[in-house]
Amino acid sequence: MSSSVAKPVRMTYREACRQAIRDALTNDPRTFLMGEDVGLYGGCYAVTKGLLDEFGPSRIRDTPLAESAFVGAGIGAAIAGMHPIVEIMTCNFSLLALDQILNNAASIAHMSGGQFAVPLVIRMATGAGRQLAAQHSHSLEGWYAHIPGLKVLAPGTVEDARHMLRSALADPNPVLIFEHIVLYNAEDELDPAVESVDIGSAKIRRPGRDISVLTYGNSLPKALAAAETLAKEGIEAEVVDLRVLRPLDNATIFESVTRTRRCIIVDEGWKSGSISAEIAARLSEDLFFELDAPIRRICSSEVPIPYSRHMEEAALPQTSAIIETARSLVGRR
Amino acid sequence: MSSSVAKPVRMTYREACRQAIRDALTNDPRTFLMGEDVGLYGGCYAVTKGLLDEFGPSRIRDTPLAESAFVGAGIGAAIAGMHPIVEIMTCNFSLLALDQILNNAASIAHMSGGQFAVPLVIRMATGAGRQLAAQHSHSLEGWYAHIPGLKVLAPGTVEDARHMLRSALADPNPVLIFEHIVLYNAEDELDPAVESVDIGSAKIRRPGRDISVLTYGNSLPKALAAAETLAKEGIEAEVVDLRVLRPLDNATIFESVTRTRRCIIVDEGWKSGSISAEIAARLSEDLFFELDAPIRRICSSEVPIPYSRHMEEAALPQTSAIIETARSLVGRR
Amino acid sequence: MSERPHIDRQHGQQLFRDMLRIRRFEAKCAELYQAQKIRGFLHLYDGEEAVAVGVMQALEAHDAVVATYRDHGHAIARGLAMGSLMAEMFGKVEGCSRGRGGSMHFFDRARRFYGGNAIVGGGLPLSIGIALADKELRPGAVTACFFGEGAAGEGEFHESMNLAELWELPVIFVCENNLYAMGMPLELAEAETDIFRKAQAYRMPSEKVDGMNPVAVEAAARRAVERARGGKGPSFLECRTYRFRAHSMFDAQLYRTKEEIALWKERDPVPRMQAWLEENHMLSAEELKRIEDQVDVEIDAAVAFAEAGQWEKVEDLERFVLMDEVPE
Amino acid sequence: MSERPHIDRQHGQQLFRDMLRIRRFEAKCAELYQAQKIRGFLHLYDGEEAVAVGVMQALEAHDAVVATYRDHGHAIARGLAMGSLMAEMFGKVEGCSRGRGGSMHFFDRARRFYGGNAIVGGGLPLSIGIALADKELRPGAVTACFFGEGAAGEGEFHESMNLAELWELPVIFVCENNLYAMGMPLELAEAETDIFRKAQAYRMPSEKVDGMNPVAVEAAARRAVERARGGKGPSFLECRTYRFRAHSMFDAQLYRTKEEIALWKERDPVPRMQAWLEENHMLSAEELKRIEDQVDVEIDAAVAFAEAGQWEKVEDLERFVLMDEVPE
Ligand SMILES: Cc1ncc(C[n+]2csc(CCOP(=O)(O)OP(=O)(O)O)c2C)c(N)n1
Ligand SMILES: Cc1ncc(C[n+]2csc(CCOP(=O)(O)OP(=O)(O)O)c2C)c(N)n1
Ligand SMILES: [Mg+2]
Ligand SMILES: [Mg+2]
Repeated sequence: MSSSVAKPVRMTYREACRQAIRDALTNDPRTFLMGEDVGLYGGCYAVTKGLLDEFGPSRIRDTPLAESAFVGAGIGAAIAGMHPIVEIMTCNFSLLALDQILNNAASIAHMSGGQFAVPLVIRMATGAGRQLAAQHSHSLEGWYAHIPGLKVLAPGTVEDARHMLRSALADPNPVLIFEHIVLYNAEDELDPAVESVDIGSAKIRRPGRDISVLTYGNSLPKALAAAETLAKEGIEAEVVDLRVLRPLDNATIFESVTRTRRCIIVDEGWKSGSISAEIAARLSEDLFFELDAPIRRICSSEVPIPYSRHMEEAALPQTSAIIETARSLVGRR
Repeated sequence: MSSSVAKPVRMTYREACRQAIRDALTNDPRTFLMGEDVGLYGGCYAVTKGLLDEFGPSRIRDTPLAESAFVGAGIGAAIAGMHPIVEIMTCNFSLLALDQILNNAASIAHMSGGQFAVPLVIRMATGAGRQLAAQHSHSLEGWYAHIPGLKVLAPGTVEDARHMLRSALADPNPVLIFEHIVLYNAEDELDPAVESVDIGSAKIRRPGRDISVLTYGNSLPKALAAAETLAKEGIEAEVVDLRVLRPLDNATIFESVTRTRRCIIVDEGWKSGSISAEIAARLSEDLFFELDAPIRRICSSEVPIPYSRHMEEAALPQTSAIIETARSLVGRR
Repeated sequence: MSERPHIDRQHGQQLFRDMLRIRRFEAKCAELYQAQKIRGFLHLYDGEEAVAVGVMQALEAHDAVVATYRDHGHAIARGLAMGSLMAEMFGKVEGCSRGRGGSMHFFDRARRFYGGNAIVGGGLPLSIGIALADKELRPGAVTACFFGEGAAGEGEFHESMNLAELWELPVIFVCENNLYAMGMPLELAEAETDIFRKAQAYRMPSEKVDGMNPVAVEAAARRAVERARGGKGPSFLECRTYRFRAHSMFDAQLYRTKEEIALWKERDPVPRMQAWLEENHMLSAEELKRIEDQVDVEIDAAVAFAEAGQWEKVEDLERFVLMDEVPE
Repeated sequence: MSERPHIDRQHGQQLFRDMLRIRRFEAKCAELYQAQKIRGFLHLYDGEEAVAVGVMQALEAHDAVVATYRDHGHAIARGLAMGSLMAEMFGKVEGCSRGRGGSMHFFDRARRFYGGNAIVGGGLPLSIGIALADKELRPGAVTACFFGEGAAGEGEFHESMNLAELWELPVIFVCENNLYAMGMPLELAEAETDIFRKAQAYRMPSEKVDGMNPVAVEAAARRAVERARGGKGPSFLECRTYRFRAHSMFDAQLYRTKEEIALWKERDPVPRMQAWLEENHMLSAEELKRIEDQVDVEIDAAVAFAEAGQWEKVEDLERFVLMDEVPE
């Protein structure tokens, strides 16, 4: 697989997800993909198009609408020796499978005294921004990050979309991967030298000295755009991509904020009880004497996301809010 | 109902819950109670004993095991004009109904543009402490407090157990009430002059000047016990009973912490992404310049709660931890 | 199954007109989607009109309806104003849900139209509760609960069927079996592909209905509604039908053949009903013209209404997250 | 239904012995619960022994078992060491789940015993997945999934039944229909009280079995296992049985009469099996005595083992929340 003079490849986040799945199926006979419309339909967001033809129906298993049972089946298959990938079409439907995720996937290893591991990956689409209204616009990744026994990933780059799956499958624990619906069309160049990524650390996507912007998923491009604008005003924002929402990478987060002494957390989840609350709490516990300004959180409004475009936009974190908040925090210096 | 020379009555939290339900059924023909084993069995924790005989099977409706459908039925009945009380035996089983709670109960009012309200109360038992192991020891109230469109109550006193239900039923919104399994046997005197309680505010259960201990539910008696011990050492801890986890009563919380300038949050939920994280985040955002010491959270260990007594105790917040943490924070003065 | 209601000229024309209203309304929706006036998910009911129109004939004003994300047909047949539907899809505050719901979430309190639910199976428990409430508050009222055959896979389907029969609730379950759930063919999704047989596991009366024929659907719905009104409990109708268009606007339809679609198009309820009325001398050329013109006028007016509508004020974003009171 | 296996002396005694082991083990548990050696929820299997013992006869070492919170009978019949079960309930680290699970969560990797699940219905999806894995990894292996009739109310029951039949998985579903789910009588819980008929909604072979007779259960289980091993897919057994004791240790049993309990006690599988063996000269007085003594010794040893066990180190609290590797 490795290369001598490999050139960078441009691809979409969608294509990166597909290639990651294809690799996984090719490399491990114990891996199969199971979910609604992953086969014949080609995936609700066209991620799995072509895979049924390539791997056949026992490796690309279309399921009926039965989230609880097929997620539970993924758990059962994992404890019995397989390394399944279960796709829940979108996280909006994952609530139907939550009992299985919490009471079985996240609990069996500990509750059995370590006799069984659950090497299962659950992929789901997440997020708002396509006017899909209240029942189809949830951002639940931060909420899932409350549950011990799970790992929770949020790829915000094409590279992570391409490589996180492999690390997730190699992990002996249940790993949830949240792919943002708005990112599927995002394109980027992939460095062919990178053949894997870790699923333990946050990454600084843009270094800066004045303020740390901690974020993930589809808020990452917004934060990067804000940083561009701020740079023109002389404010150097450091953009940290959390990547892994459970367990949080305290080291990288704390190091960044200790340096910049100011922090904004941007998160598409509802504010109260969000992952941004957890980060703010950790900072206030452990970096109390390092902070020069109050922490600010930019989250979704605490409303069921409305359909109409202007209302949906108003409900979600936007670049402009990041810029304004950064200005006001740094101005206070 | 009001009285001339009424005497204080002593009763258990369990009895208070029962009387509250009986009152509700007596006062409003649109109210009925529905859930597993609420009738013939008399309630899993004996809360509803006797009510079937008193009100009959259409007001005390035993349901099959079908959490999603009977919670959804409660929602449907509420939008169609009833004021139901749905009992989910324990919050451990509520995950099976979470889609209905989030995507219907919490969303329909907003999503329909205000055409429908969901005046529904969902009661559930919560918490650990009786060696019921991983799948029967969840504390999910703080997690539910993430969801816009819900109100979330956690009665920590016999008085609140007695009176919160009435206010919850009078509210036009879906209200979740979490009753702690360890509190059911708690006894207290009820002031007969109190005929109702609000469901909007936190309450100072013990005033103090040195440190605020914010808590709720079964951690409240632990915090009060800690405050007793601390008082003997000259540390006056103020114990604030949050009571309402959504929406949080910022005013009371902020006022207390502004006065004491130190704060511990005690919460039986898992720490990461808990309600205590949200409170810490708010304090770090809004009371940044008022705090003299870092915020401390005392939560459950992030593990599926084990069965054995010593391990369960080790996993839960204990009085001793509150005492030690308070000492260390105040010592820093 | 054979006792069909006598269809007179007026009623026959009404069935035809309502189906045509839905058909043309949705053709316009598709057009407006291309023009990006409508956004989000748009699920068209094209081909399935006979089901909604047939069932609604059996309902009265005090009855209730629970629908899915594919709810245009139900809403129109139930009498929701087309303008308010179109405005909803434009995202305007004059929409039937203030522009907050879009195509998938039509609501109308006045017509007891309880949504447009976009979680497959999510409406069934609601219908149980509405029927429970009606038993107390509106004796005789019936709830019609619509869902696709895909919903039969979900556990909520099963839980709700059991509760309905156990508690003898006035619900009619209308399964719109269009043979696919998105791209999932029924044979790959259900071990028992005769969905109506599932009702037997709850001892619930059920029947299989020609969902391409509004008269057959109406007849079955009337039987079911009569049972429900008479306190005899729920019924289950499996209406075999077909959607002519893609599942939503994002669907390459890799899972079915053009031939299959063509075969079902021969049973298209709109031209068939027209032909049947014409053959039986119940629809003259002038009448047809008049109906078509009326429908076009109604649709044009709906679009104009939607165009003229306002955007909800952004300051109202949090309004109705919590209600101040229960609406009367 | 009539083709019962020939029961020889040895096999007959084994059935009896295993039932007696469960019966007496649990009597001891009840005693130890009063003495507060065992805590938490304790659900006894008293009366239902014939089901677990009968089914386990049909399983081989490479087969898998999924049980509920009422799992003592399954664990013992499956061959888990009594000492490890008792230690588990004492909360000792020598317990089959390190003392972390207690009575409701017995696990044993070596015997493919996948728990002790305390969420009603929660084990059924697991059994689907285990069977899926076995099709790949252990051809011919079968999963026996146990649950009460209360689980038939849950949506997961329905979803799992459909998947099992649809994918022709080697599962045998064993419904322990003891007529009550906690205090909920079957007639108030299910519109169709013949649970085995629900299997028909998935075209799954099913039968009703006398759950008070281990020979009948074994025969039915052998038929089901044979089908599953032969690649013919799942089967469903509704075993009619009865629990003689309270649901758990907190239960005033207001929902049933003493007379009903007495009536069922006449069918108690343990004395009946004993009587049958004696009548057929397959169990001498000495043999009976020896079996009883062996059982008592085994139980005493189990209690001693549990008493002698250690408490898990508190520092290990977070161990296994996340695993470092998949155990071999
Ligand atoms: C619980 C849930 N899972 C998945 C989806 C995604 N989804 C939307 S429609 C649909 C197909 C539903 O098919 P069916 O019930 O037959 O209705 P139809 O669209 O054919 O009218 C799916 C899978 C959803 N909305 N809800
Ligand atoms: C999802 C869920 N709901 C409720 C409970 C509480 N509960 C524990 S056992 C039980 C009764 C189950 O009855 P059944 O399935 O017939 O099994 P049995 O106890 O009779 O063996 C209930 C309601 C639970 N454990 N899980
Ligand atoms: Mg369909
Ligand atoms: Mg039972």
